[in-house]
Amino acid sequence: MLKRILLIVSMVLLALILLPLLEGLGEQTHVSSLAEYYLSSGADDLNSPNLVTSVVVTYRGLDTLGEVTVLFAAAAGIMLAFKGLKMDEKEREKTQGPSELLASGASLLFPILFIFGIYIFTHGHLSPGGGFQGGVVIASAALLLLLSGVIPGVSHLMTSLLEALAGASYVAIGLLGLYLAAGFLDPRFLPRGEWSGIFSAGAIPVIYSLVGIKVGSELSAVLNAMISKGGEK
Amino acid sequence: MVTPIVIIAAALAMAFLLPVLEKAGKGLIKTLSLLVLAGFFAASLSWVAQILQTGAIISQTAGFKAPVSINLSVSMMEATGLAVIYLVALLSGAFQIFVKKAVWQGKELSLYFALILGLSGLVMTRDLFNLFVFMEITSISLYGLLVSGRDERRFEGGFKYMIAGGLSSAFYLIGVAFLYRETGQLNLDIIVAQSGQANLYLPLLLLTIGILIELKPFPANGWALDVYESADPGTGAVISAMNTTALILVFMKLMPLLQAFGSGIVYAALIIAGLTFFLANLAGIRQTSGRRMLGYSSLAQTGLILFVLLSPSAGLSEERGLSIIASMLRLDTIEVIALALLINHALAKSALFWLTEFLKKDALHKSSEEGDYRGNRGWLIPAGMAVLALTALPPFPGFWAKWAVITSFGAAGNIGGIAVILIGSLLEVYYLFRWFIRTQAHGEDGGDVIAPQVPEDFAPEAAPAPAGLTIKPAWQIFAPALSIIILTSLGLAWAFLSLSGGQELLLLPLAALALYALFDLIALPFAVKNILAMAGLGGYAYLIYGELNNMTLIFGAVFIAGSLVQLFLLFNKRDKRSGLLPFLVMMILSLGNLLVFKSSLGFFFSWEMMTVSSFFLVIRGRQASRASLRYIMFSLAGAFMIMYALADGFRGPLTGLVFAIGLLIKMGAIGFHIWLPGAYAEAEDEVSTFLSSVLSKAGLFILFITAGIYGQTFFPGAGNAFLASIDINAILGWIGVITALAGAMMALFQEDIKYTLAYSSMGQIGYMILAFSIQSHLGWVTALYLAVTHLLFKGLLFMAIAGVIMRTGTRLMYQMGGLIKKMPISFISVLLAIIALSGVPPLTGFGGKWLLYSSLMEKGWYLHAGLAMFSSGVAFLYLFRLIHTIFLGQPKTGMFENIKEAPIWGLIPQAIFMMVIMGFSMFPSLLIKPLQAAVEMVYPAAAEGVAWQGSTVLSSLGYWNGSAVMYVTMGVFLIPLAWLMIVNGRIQKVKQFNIVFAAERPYKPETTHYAYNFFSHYQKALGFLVEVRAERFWTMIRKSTDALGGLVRRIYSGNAQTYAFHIIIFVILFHLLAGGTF
Amino acid sequence: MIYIVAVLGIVIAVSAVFALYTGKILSAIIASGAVSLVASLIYILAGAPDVAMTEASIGSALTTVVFLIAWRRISRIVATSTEKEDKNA
Amino acid sequence: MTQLLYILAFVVMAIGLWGILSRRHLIRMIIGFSILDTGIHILLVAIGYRKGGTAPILDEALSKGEALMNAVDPVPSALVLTAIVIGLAVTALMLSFAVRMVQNNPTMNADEHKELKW
Amino acid sequence: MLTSILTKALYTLISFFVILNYSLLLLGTMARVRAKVQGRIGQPVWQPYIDIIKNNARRSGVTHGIMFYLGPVFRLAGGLGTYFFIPVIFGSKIFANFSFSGDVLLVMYFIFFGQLGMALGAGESGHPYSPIGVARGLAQMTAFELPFSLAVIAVAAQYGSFSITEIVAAQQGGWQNWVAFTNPFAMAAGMLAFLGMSMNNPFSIVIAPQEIPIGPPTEMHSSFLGMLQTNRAIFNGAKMVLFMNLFFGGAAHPNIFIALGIMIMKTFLIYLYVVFVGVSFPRFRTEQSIRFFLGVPTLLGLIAVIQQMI
Repeated sequence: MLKRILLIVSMVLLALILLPLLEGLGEQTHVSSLAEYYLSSGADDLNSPNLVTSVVVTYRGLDTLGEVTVLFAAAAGIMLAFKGLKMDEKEREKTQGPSELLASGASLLFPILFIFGIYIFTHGHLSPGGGFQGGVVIASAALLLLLSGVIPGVSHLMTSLLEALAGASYVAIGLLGLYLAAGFLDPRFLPRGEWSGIFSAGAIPVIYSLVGIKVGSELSAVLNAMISKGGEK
Repeated sequence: MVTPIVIIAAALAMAFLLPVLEKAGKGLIKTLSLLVLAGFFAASLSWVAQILQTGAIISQTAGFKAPVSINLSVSMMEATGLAVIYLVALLSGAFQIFVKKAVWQGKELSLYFALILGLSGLVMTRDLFNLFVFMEITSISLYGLLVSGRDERRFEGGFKYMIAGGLSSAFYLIGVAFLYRETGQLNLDIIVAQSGQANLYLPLLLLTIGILIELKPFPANGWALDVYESADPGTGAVISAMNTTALILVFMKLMPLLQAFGSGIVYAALIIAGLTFFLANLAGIRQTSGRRMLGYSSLAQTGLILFVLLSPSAGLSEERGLSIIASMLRLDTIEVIALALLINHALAKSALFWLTEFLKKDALHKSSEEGDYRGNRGWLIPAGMAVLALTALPPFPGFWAKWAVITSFGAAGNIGGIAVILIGSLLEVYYLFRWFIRTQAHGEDGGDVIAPQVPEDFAPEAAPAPAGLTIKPAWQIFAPALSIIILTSLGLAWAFLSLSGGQELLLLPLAALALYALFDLIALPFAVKNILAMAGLGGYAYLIYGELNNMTLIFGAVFIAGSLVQLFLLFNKRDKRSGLLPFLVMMILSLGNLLVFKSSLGFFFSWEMMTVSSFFLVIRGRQASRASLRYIMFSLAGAFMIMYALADGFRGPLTGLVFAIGLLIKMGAIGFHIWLPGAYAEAEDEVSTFLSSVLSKAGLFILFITAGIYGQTFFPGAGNAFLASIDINAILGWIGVITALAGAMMALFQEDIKYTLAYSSMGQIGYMILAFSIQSHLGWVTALYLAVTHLLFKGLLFMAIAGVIMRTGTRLMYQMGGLIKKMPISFISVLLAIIALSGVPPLTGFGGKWLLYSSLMEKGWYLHAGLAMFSSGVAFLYLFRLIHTIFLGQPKTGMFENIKEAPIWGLIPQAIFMMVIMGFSMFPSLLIKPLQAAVEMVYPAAAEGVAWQGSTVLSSLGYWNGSAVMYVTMGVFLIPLAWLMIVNGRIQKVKQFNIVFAAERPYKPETTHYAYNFFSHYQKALGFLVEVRAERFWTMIRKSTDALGGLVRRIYSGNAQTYAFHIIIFVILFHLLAGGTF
Repeated sequence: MIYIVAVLGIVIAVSAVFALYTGKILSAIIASGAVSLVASLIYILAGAPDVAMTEASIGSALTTVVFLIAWRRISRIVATSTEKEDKNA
Repeated sequence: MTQLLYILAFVVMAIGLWGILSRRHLIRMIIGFSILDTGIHILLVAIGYRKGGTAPILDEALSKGEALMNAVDPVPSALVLTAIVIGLAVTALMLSFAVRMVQNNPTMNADEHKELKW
Repeated sequence: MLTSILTKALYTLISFFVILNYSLLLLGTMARVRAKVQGRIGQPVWQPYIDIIKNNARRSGVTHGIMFYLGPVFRLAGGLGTYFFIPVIFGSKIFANFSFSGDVLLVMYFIFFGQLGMALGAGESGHPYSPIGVARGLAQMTAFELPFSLAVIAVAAQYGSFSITEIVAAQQGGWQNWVAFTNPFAMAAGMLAFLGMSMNNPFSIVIAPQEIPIGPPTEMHSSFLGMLQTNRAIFNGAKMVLFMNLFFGGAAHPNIFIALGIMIMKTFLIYLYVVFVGVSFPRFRTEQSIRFFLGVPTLLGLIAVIQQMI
């Protein structure tokens, strides 16, 4: 009981400390000086309509690179953790095969989802969405098949190969930017293309699709590791 | 030229490609990763070189200028920090690839490269949010590495780590968000440049808390300990060395931001860092798991580095080496100190973590178990040097850094800071050395041997068991060995820099250690090594002869010549005894250095060298584990007190006293003496001669040199007149005389010879302290006289006893008896020694007594004189007991039939000492005149009417003519002898038991040799004086610190939620400390 | 516009508290998914469509899936172990 | 509107933190964590929000000229993107650690997982 | 140079001859006094002469080793040395002995020389009773050493010098200048300590005739015993002379024979005091005697010393 009271008291104190952060926050009408630059000259620099994407991919490209590594490290960690998980036999054979309805429905839905995912990350620089969202959609497509039991498990070789290649080429593009254009991860070594075309805004779409592929394959590998009975050798 | 961004790209590429490349072949990825890691290290070194010319390297990303895009910058501090990180990364990578049991596969290696990417990003990036991303990369790859451990509790540790990591990144993120809201910028340099900001206190508070929680501050570091305990040693090394170094560099990067807008925060962080350092060390004492103890130690070291960084007065020291390095690397002194501490911690701590990999079990060895690595050089040398480095002992960088910090604190009068650091590191010394000593303890060493072991059934001591089976460390020991070699070379470089101004001589002991260790390695026969040692000593004496003045000449003779003669004793060694000579020569040379140092740093360096080398000599004893722990604890406590006084520059009122206490501890005065008997007696026989006859004078010599400071009163500025009038010398005098009495009394009731001699040394040192504290010409001459003669007769005694112990195999006196027939020469040398020691006229002892009483009477200390006479009477008792029980009385039948005289090599030094004693007895002026010359500088003889008339020395009270006394004694002795020879023409020799035994025939020597509990009646009368008091006092202190440590560690209850709760408490505490209100 | 956000805010708060204090873990997981789903709605209103899509896809969909998988695995482990205890108790 | 968003963010964060600290069940703690993360994301978006702001995507409706006037600040949304992905990574990893912890000591109560202490 | 050595040797012989005969006769008379007190007629006064001559004339002898052989030599050297370092008659060249080589400290520590020799000889003899006796003797010696040294310190502090001649010189001019009257506590402590030194009854545990037949010299016989008995006489004589000089104004008179008379009379009284105490008290155990000496005598000594300090 004492612990509970102590907890409440400390939470109240913490709230009191952070209270001054809330005062004086009237309606924000102006944007920060940094944002003003992006809003005014962001489009001219990179010729990409979706400014958030241009900030995410080029201006703060290192963040995204870091983010991809975070996902990669987390995936590696999770797969290691689940690989070590001892599976007792009884658990394995309990689940029976997929019902007819489920199998056909899943196999019908998969291509739609798959294409939708690809659409998202190829149009990252035009409309909201991008590599990560697209990758997740692809992963959920793969999840659909896994859960419905249509495929026993995603082939480990394919996903790790895809993942590695996408990551490596992402770094390659970064280096290309360094040597061909003005700096690491600078997309402008490819042509700017005309406004809101698929192949416009330099290498941004290429980067975002690579990220999409990498995220997609990584997450499906993770989901496969978590779900599959056998536990990949 | 490799720009920072290329390093990041390379690490990333490796991380991504390794799992795939693993399919190609295991060998390939191993060599590839090692190559890349080596490349990183080379790149960081090239940056250091380049920065020297062009200043900080800035590399932009995404082709735009800083605020718009993220930029990385590497200034000199970052470059050197990264060099450390990449070095440890290379070593730990190599370790993990080749260690037997938990070899890293492809996935772990890619996680490892992701970690290195995170760390380098952390250090380089100038963008605050980017810092958050790299912090996450580091933590997540660490979680991943944790998964690949072997201890199944690692997931519980990992879970707690994640909760703490999650909360800290949450706070950090909120901090960055609101910082962006206030300043509109994310780039660190731009925010700092913006002046006149609204109050950024809260965002900066959250930001700092985010970083600090990752650095494991006091209340909120339970999770860190669980991670250290459950992770593999390899991962533990990575966390404690690389992770901490990177985060400290990040904290240093944020310092300008905090100083600009949140000064309260810096103060709060200082307090927290100090708390972490002190309490982590305190809790470290109670640890049973080796890795958890190392966890506590790395928490403490992080706290120490932060404490030094944040304290305002840490960079004032103008120590020579420090300023040279600072100018070379274009860093300011505080950064150099921080860098030194970082390197010291990173390399030493990772070495220790790797070494725990080779121990049989993680739990600390109990005191009764056989250490895994008794005498196994392969493991012990790196472990020993790593422990030395961590406890900031010479010659490692930690020592120089700590010296710089303490002197700058002293200059700024920051006494609190000094106290925290010194007491904290004393605690650390305790548990680190305890761990090291236990791993090398001998099978038979009960771990609690500080008093003589008297078996109940009087049976002779069991023959010593052969050295236990020791584990051969796999050749992967190269990783810790390599890191220690690098650390030592850095330390030596710094040593050379700071001692180059005319004090190169002080580096000789280290050179000697290396040289003689080399001789050990190439297994020269021991005799050759011994001759080389003597040659070395002779050369050294010749070298420093020029610089010695009168006073140092005397002590030079005691230290160098005394030990030279005693080196003969070592010739009777048949087995290799590797490790004995290097440390012995190092100790003697560092003692010699005490004579020729020029700066307080030079003095303290040689003092600590002496402590270290003598510790490694004491630890060789068969049952010396407890005694050596006590020895190192007391010596270092004394050394820290001396360090405090030196840092304070003797300005403070009590520094004179603290300095004196530091020296008294080293000399073993009453109250601080409990380490002395164990250290002198339990060490090997040859070593104990050096310890008791030569080493014990070191403290006395320093007393003489710094005599100027003892003029102060004991309670300066004390209110009433009486208190103000007590000066330090009166206190020293009483301590001296009580030590003399206590030493003699305690020696009286010992059964073990070496303990008797140890206590007798303590008594003699008491006399020297008394004589010194008289502070008059005669007083100082007495002290020097006693010092020289003590060397002679104590050396004689110990060497003779060493011979006896070697022949009889036992140290218990009642088991011997009647050895005069078998070992006559040893008998003569012991006889001469006890006559000299007890002050019986013809020999040198009486000179000492006469000088002492004349000076005491002159000074008016009559009570001291009375007590001194009583204790010299008591000294006479235990000396007779010594000679009677060993040489006279009934020899044991059967046991010592075939023993021969002590080996010739033992007898030569004894003969030399005997001749010197006879010489000084015949012509006392030979000894007293140089002593007077030495003392002349401070106290002129004429002032006290001390004069020479022919061979009679006159003092204001009495006179004494040594030669006349000798002639009269000779005459008075020879005439009766001649009379007896004439009268007793036909004397018949008889066998053993032919005695008048009331008509019975005694058949068992055990009953007729009166030896056991020789002075039982004296024990009944005055036994109460010798009850164990000091022992109980110090045990009480240890127990209370243990209890305190127990109290502190109870906080870490192991429950993940409580740890989260601690973090919230930490936030509130931090806010309060930073001066915030609610 | 303000009112819609206020209503959505209240929905988030209620479902968050529900997630923490409901009896069955399964419904707790669903409730936490709902929290991030409603949050993505708020993001749309706050003029950040990219974030809304990410929050929707990652925050609500994927996190909930991972929670469910983990929960299934855990409940099965706890179940088999209690079985073993009953057997040998 | 911004005021509302900030208050909402702090409320959600408070609930999340309370969940971590008070609820002993492992899964509930992790749920508390994900709620705390969501709270932070709302806060970040609130930082970037502008009165009557529209999405910073230039299309026919929003020409380059007006973007400066009423587009929302793109930087916090970029930050949120990364934060969400990192939040997912940490939560997923925490869940897998929780699974392995339960396998080692089959109880869901956080108090019982106290093998490492003192 | 040679003549001064010869005269010096002659003077030494004379003073040796005087002290030897006087002490032997003194021992004889005191033994007779003791017998009279116990109602016996007692032995003739010259009995010690007979013992020494008999012992030295004995033909056969046994030695237990070198140290046993040298034991009595050490012992006698100690007795003689102590005597020779004390100036017997104040002012006379004959009886100044070798006091030029050292002051009262030398004499105090030379007593140890004799003790050590005896102890080593006894130890070598192999008889258990000897070391027991030696242990008791030494233990007791440290105990009475304390009051004695305090007394000497008090006297030295009073007259500001350790040399015996100066101390005696300061006490000239009538009995009221003696230390006994100017510094009574010192004299009391000294005299009580003298009881311990003289191996008489309250403190005769060392030789304890019934318990450990005469303690240390148990195995001594023939010429060894003779030498010990000569020493016993000379040593007592030396100690009495020392106490006379320290506390009772020494023997000082222009005419040498009257000075000798004064010396004999004073030392006779000192020794008589010891014998009186000896016959009237039973024997202390060792720890009792240690506790006794560290009690009242030491207190008296302390008072004497503190008197000087104030």
